[in-house]
Amino acid sequence: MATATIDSPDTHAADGHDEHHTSTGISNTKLAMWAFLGSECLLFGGLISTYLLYKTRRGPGPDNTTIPTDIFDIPFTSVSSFVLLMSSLTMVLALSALTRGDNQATRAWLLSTAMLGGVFIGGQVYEFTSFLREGVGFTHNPASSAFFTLTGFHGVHVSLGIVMLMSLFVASKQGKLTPKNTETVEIVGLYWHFVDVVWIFIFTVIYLIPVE
Amino acid sequence: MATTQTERLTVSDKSNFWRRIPGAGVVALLGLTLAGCASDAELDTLKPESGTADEIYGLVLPVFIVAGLVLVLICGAVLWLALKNRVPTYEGDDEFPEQVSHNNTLEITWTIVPAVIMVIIAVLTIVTHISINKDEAAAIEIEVDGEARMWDPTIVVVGQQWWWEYRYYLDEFDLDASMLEDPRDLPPADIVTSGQFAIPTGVEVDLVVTSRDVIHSHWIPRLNGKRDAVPGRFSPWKIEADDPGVYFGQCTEFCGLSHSRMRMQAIAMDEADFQQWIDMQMSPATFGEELQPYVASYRAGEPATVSEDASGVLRGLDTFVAQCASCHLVDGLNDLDYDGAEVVSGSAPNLTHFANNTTFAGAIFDLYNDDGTFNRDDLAAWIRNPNDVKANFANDLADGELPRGMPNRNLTERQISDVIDFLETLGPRPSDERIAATEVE
Amino acid sequence: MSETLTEPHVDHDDAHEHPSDWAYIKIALILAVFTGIEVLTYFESALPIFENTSVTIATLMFLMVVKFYLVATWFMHLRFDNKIFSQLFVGGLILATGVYVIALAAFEFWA
Amino acid sequence: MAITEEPLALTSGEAATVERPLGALTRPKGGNGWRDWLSTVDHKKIGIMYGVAAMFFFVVGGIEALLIRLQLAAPDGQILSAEVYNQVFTMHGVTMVFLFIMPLAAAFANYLIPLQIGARDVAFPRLNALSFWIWISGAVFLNTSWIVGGGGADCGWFCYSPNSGLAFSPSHGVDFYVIGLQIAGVASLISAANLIVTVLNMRAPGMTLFRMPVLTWMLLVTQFLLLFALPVITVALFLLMFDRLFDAQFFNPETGGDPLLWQHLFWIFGHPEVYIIILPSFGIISEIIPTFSRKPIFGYSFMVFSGIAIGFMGWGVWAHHMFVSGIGPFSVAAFSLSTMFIAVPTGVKILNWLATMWGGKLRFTTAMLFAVGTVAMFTIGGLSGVTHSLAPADSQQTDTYYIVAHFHYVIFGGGVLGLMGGLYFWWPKIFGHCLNEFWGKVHFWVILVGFNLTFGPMHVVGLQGMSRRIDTYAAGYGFEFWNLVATIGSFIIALGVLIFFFNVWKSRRDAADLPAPGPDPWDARSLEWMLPSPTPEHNFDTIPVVESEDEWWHRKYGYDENKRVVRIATIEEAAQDGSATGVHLPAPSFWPLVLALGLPLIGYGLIFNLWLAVVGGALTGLAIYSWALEPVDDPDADHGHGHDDHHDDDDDGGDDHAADDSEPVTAGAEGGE
Ligand code: HEA
Ligand code: HEA
Ligand code: HEC
Ligand code: CUA
Ligand SMILES: [Cu+2]
Repeated sequence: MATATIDSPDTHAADGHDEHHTSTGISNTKLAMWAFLGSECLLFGGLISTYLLYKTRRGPGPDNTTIPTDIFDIPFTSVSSFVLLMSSLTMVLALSALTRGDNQATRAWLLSTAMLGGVFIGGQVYEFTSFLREGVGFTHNPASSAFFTLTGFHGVHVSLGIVMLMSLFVASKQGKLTPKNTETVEIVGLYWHFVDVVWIFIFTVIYLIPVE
Repeated sequence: MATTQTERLTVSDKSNFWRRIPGAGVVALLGLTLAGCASDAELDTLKPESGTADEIYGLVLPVFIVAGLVLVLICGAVLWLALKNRVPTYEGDDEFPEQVSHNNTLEITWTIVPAVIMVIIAVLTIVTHISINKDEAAAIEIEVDGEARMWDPTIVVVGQQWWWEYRYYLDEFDLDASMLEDPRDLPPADIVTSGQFAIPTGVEVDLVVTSRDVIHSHWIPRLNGKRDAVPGRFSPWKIEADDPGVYFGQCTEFCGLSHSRMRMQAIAMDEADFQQWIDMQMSPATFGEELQPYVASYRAGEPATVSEDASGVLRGLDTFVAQCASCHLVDGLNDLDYDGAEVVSGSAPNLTHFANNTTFAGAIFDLYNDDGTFNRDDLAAWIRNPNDVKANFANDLADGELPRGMPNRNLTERQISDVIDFLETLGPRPSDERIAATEVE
Repeated sequence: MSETLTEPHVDHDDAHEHPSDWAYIKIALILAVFTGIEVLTYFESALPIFENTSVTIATLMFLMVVKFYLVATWFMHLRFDNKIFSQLFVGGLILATGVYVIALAAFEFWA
Repeated sequence: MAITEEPLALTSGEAATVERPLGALTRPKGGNGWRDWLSTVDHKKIGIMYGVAAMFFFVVGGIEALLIRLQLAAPDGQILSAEVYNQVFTMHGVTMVFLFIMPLAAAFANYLIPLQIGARDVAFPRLNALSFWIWISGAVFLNTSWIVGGGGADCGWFCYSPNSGLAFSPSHGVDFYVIGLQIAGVASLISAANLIVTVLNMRAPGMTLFRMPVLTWMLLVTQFLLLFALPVITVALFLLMFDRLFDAQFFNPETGGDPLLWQHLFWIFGHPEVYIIILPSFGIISEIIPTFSRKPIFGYSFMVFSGIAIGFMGWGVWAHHMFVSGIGPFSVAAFSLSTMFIAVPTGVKILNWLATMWGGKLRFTTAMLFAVGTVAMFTIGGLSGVTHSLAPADSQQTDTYYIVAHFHYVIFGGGVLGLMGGLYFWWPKIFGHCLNEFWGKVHFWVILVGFNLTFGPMHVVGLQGMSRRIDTYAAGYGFEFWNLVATIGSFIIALGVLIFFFNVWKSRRDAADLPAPGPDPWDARSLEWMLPSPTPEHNFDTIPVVESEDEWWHRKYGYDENKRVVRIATIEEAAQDGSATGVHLPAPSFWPLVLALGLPLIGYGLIFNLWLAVVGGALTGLAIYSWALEPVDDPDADHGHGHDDHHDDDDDGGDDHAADDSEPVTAGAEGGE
């Protein structure tokens, strides 16, 4: 249970920041983003659980008995997972560059993050099409529906992240991204890392853990 | 300040018992209605007639009493406080009541007391729960085809829009789980009934509840609580009746259009009657002398032509074969070429011993009138257009869509009457006693 | 959920506490190595120990949790930031884990 | 203020002279006409709009309820066909839960949270407007299925699969249900995040969490429940949508789908949802009862913690809706036990309210009548809830009218009565005049009698075995008499609701002839009462510094040496006069509205023609983009600071900018008096 330390009014005085006249001293936006990420845990949790429940449910046949686990290409997915993981590094480096006021580097890192994300999405598109070729389509059986839904949701998240990153990139090009805006970049970063941690989970639980 | 508060609370609880009259009134009213109206409420949950239902009742009753007391206490306190402490206005009143803001002892007390009550209720609940989930089924001796054998009384209950099918597997000592994979493709059963099913009295009968389309719920309140029929699942349940009689039931999970018209009846029989019932059900349909040649020719794959001036029953049989046999099975008639019904659930009631039932179409119509005659009117209305008397989705279908429910076959009045003549031969006729018992006044 | 309601401590200025780029790179290296080990479990022949499924699963789960933790604490700055962020996030995480594990258990084990 | 004087006149825009008409990227100006309502970002106006819309849907849902009752008045009812009946009860449940009671609670949350914590607005005013518009577009979308969808959804409000699948519900009703609830869900999610940040971050100096009014606390807990519960139903709705629109195989048992997955997902959301419904009402009566008892709330911290405990425990009980679905005896036992113990924190609340009334001076205004009625009626519903929690007993009760009785007692008796009380209580604050007390009392008693006549008998018929969701019942089962009583009762409720509307109309008409209520007509306790009535657009002239719980009360009263309460300041002395000028306020914007309009288009598109979805998507995209480009502040007021223009999806996207929205607002908080 929450045992709160009641903060006294004068803690506000202690907060010298100009833009931080909030009760907790932290930014509204960042707080909202974290709340949103907390909520996203339940979204992805639901999708992951659905997949876990269905992962071995093959259709009644004969055309729909193949399930994703039959045809996972682990080496391939490992590479794209690795790419996504490393994009988290470039993301923090972008933020760090912006804090230093190094616009050039900021842009470079933002772009590489977006591009790594793009590579990941490209990998996913490839994976989906090769699944389709092997007869594992969205509508074939519960396992495949759940697989495509889960990874698709994740892919949409990554794509939105790429759009945000590119918007930041353009903003930076237009000179609108200054160290004053680190928070914006930080928040996009939070979203990005979150999408990455979700994949860390998915990669292990869905791809790597062997199915009997 | 805190102590006075405590004292006052306790005092009032004792001294103002009479204030609880309004609350007590509610309870009294409830009791009254339960006692009063219950006699003709066939589905009454508070009139158990079997072991399990009794146990549930035994759990509910004390909890109702506790809840009633809490209710009287709280609502009484509300009323009492309201009457005692009310003031018309604060205008010109500078006097404030004592500003009591909390009292930890008190509050902890009324956290703990309900918790303790709940612990007691929890223990009772778990005891009952375990007890009613215990499998106490014992095999009984029955005779099949003149041979005595032990039967673990088990019935597979299959819901579909909007009627119940009951399947008896008498051959198997234990119904093998591997037999139950696809409710649409169950192994052939020895006995298949619809809407009504027989159970022997005094023994626990296991039910295996499943569905061929959407979720339904099987419920015979006087014998036990409900169990959902979930497609893809075979859920164990059981019922038991102490005395012979007819026990009413109703589908209780919303299952679409005619959910309200999906009922069923359990008919509890003593040992002898039950054996008789088995014998009757195990035999193929008994056609009258007159029909035998036609049936034989039909079974041989070349149905004889029936002339216009043949008897009604024969014409009815002919119409049945042409119009109805694609969905309905009559054992001894079309069992050789029967391959499931052309409906979404893949099944329609088995009519082999149709006239031995006392209800039809989801147990919502009586098959026999009060005076014991065959209920031709309701049956005619049913065959004329089922959708008129029990809403369904079986007419005006889109391309490739299968019916849900029985379609209108556009029979002429004469054909309808003939078919009814034929259906009436699918006996034997039930006893007058049973006919009387299945009626709702 | 309740933790998330805890009155937060006053924020310190996080901008100054960001770790150096080098620290981030070190974390990324660790993550890379862990991912490598994870992938190795797939090639059972590489490390015979992973022929045992339970060992594999245990290893994978452990590595996953550590990776998750590292990204959340370092890249997402949870270890430097206001506690309330962790509370919100971990609140959601614990709730999700609890609820869904119970739901799955109701399908698999408790049925 | 003028702005709030025309609260119900949403469509009367004659007075509006808007120099800058709605055109691409043209910034709306504050004003008074209908355009102002469309572009407002003021939490008070948004709250009012939520309230008005919710009451509208109350009538819609209520008419559906009356149809249900007419059909069931006698055996073999013929008023509705089975098909229509199934749509009507489904839409009744959905409308009442998602389009009436949740938004009515949202109305209170929006209007009151900033006032109670001493803030100028919510943390993200534009997102707040967005929430409202998205919600209402979802609500309207959902109901258009009556017209364009071939009827309403017909799967019951919890829409169990596979009955909700295409094979068994081929009309578009369920599609509308699925997409409509998703849209409404997005709205609630955004609003939840917004209000959580508001409460955590926007409190006036000194307003520590444990000095917040109980209402704010309960609303906060509610927002957390929403934040975490909505994604779960979102998942369920997506899966069903994919099944229906794109042939996925989630709930088709033929191919291995499991109908129980839907049930778990729905109820993991659904049970927290019922506490989402009740907690705001608990909060409201926790404000009303102390005020009209002239005492502080008894056991503030127990009240707060029991609310948190209820919110917390609410996550571990969902399968009590599935006791008979075949989840297995062990699960049943576990969920049965966990459910029972929710009675404990709830009981604490009930008893603490009684203790607040204990020894108090109870003044029975209409608001107080409703509050006290809530305590009694909710208890009845709560106790029947406890009888359901005994799994063996529930196997007899579930899906009978006994359940229907339970949830109407808790929802109507606990939720609706409390919210009604809230309307009477805060009406003067919102509209500047009180509701007529005489008619208010008539309203209360008529509703109370009608309510008990309607839902009381359902206990009886339920225990006698009457199934719920049946369009007819046969004579001879003993159901006739009590069903007739229930039907009569429901029309008495309807009369009560009409009396309320009459009261609204009459009170408004009479308001000019009566003395203004002043800032604090009830001698109340929390900060909103220190503001003029109606609340000025800028809320506080100066942000108060809070020194105690019940701050406003303590500014009026102190204790003498005998610990007796004495007045230390009159209301007029202590209150703010609303005269501050030049307070910087967030600028209005049309983009939330435009963005919200895109979503139903996407919905129709998914159902009927994908091109429409493209149009909707384009509109949404345009709105997001324009939103991002729109200077956060009106160009006149030079408060803005540099903005990057990245834009993103509506869940997290606008936050960045909206945050900036708010900062000048808080920056304007002069930090004291
Ligand atoms: C406002 C909404 C609301 C609230 C607050 C509650 C509160 C509770 N509900 Fe209810 N419930 C619903 C709305 C709500 N419910 C709805 C909508 C459904 C049906 C959905 C559908 O099927 O369509 C439902 C269905 C429902 C079921 C499933 C029934 C079924 O379908 O088979 C169950 C089963 O356990 C249940 C239990 C409870 C319990 C134990 C509480 C507890 O929280 C109640 C606690 C309160 C008290 C107990 C009273 C006060 C306490 C005291 C005075 C202390 C002393 C008391 C004791 C010692 C007993 N509810
Ligand atoms: C907030 C929630 C809420 C509220 C307030 C209500 C309010 C009412 N409910 Fe409802 N109800 C539900 C939520 C709610 N209900 C839910 C979730 C279900 C389950 C659905 C399902 O099974 O899927 C349900 C189901 C339900 C049923 C069971 C249906 C069935 O199982 O077949 C019944 C039956 O009587 C019923 C009746 C009523 C009545 C009479 C009211 C009354 O209190 C309504 C009072 C309001 C009015 C009467 C409106 C007044 C309007 C006017 C005065 C305007 C008059 C104007 C003109 C005529 C132009 N409700
Ligand atoms: C397309 C399939 C179909 C055809 C053809 C059909 N029926 Fe039916 N019949 C059903 C179904 C399905 C039911 C169960 C309907 C219900 O109870 O809601 C049923 C129920 C009945 C019942 C009630 C059985 C019981 O035990 O409750 C009778 C009697 C009956 N049909 C007679 C006929 C006759 C006579 C014909 C031909 C004229 C006929 N049926 C043709 C599908 C069919
Ligand atoms: Cu079958 Cu309801
Ligand atoms: Cu519940």
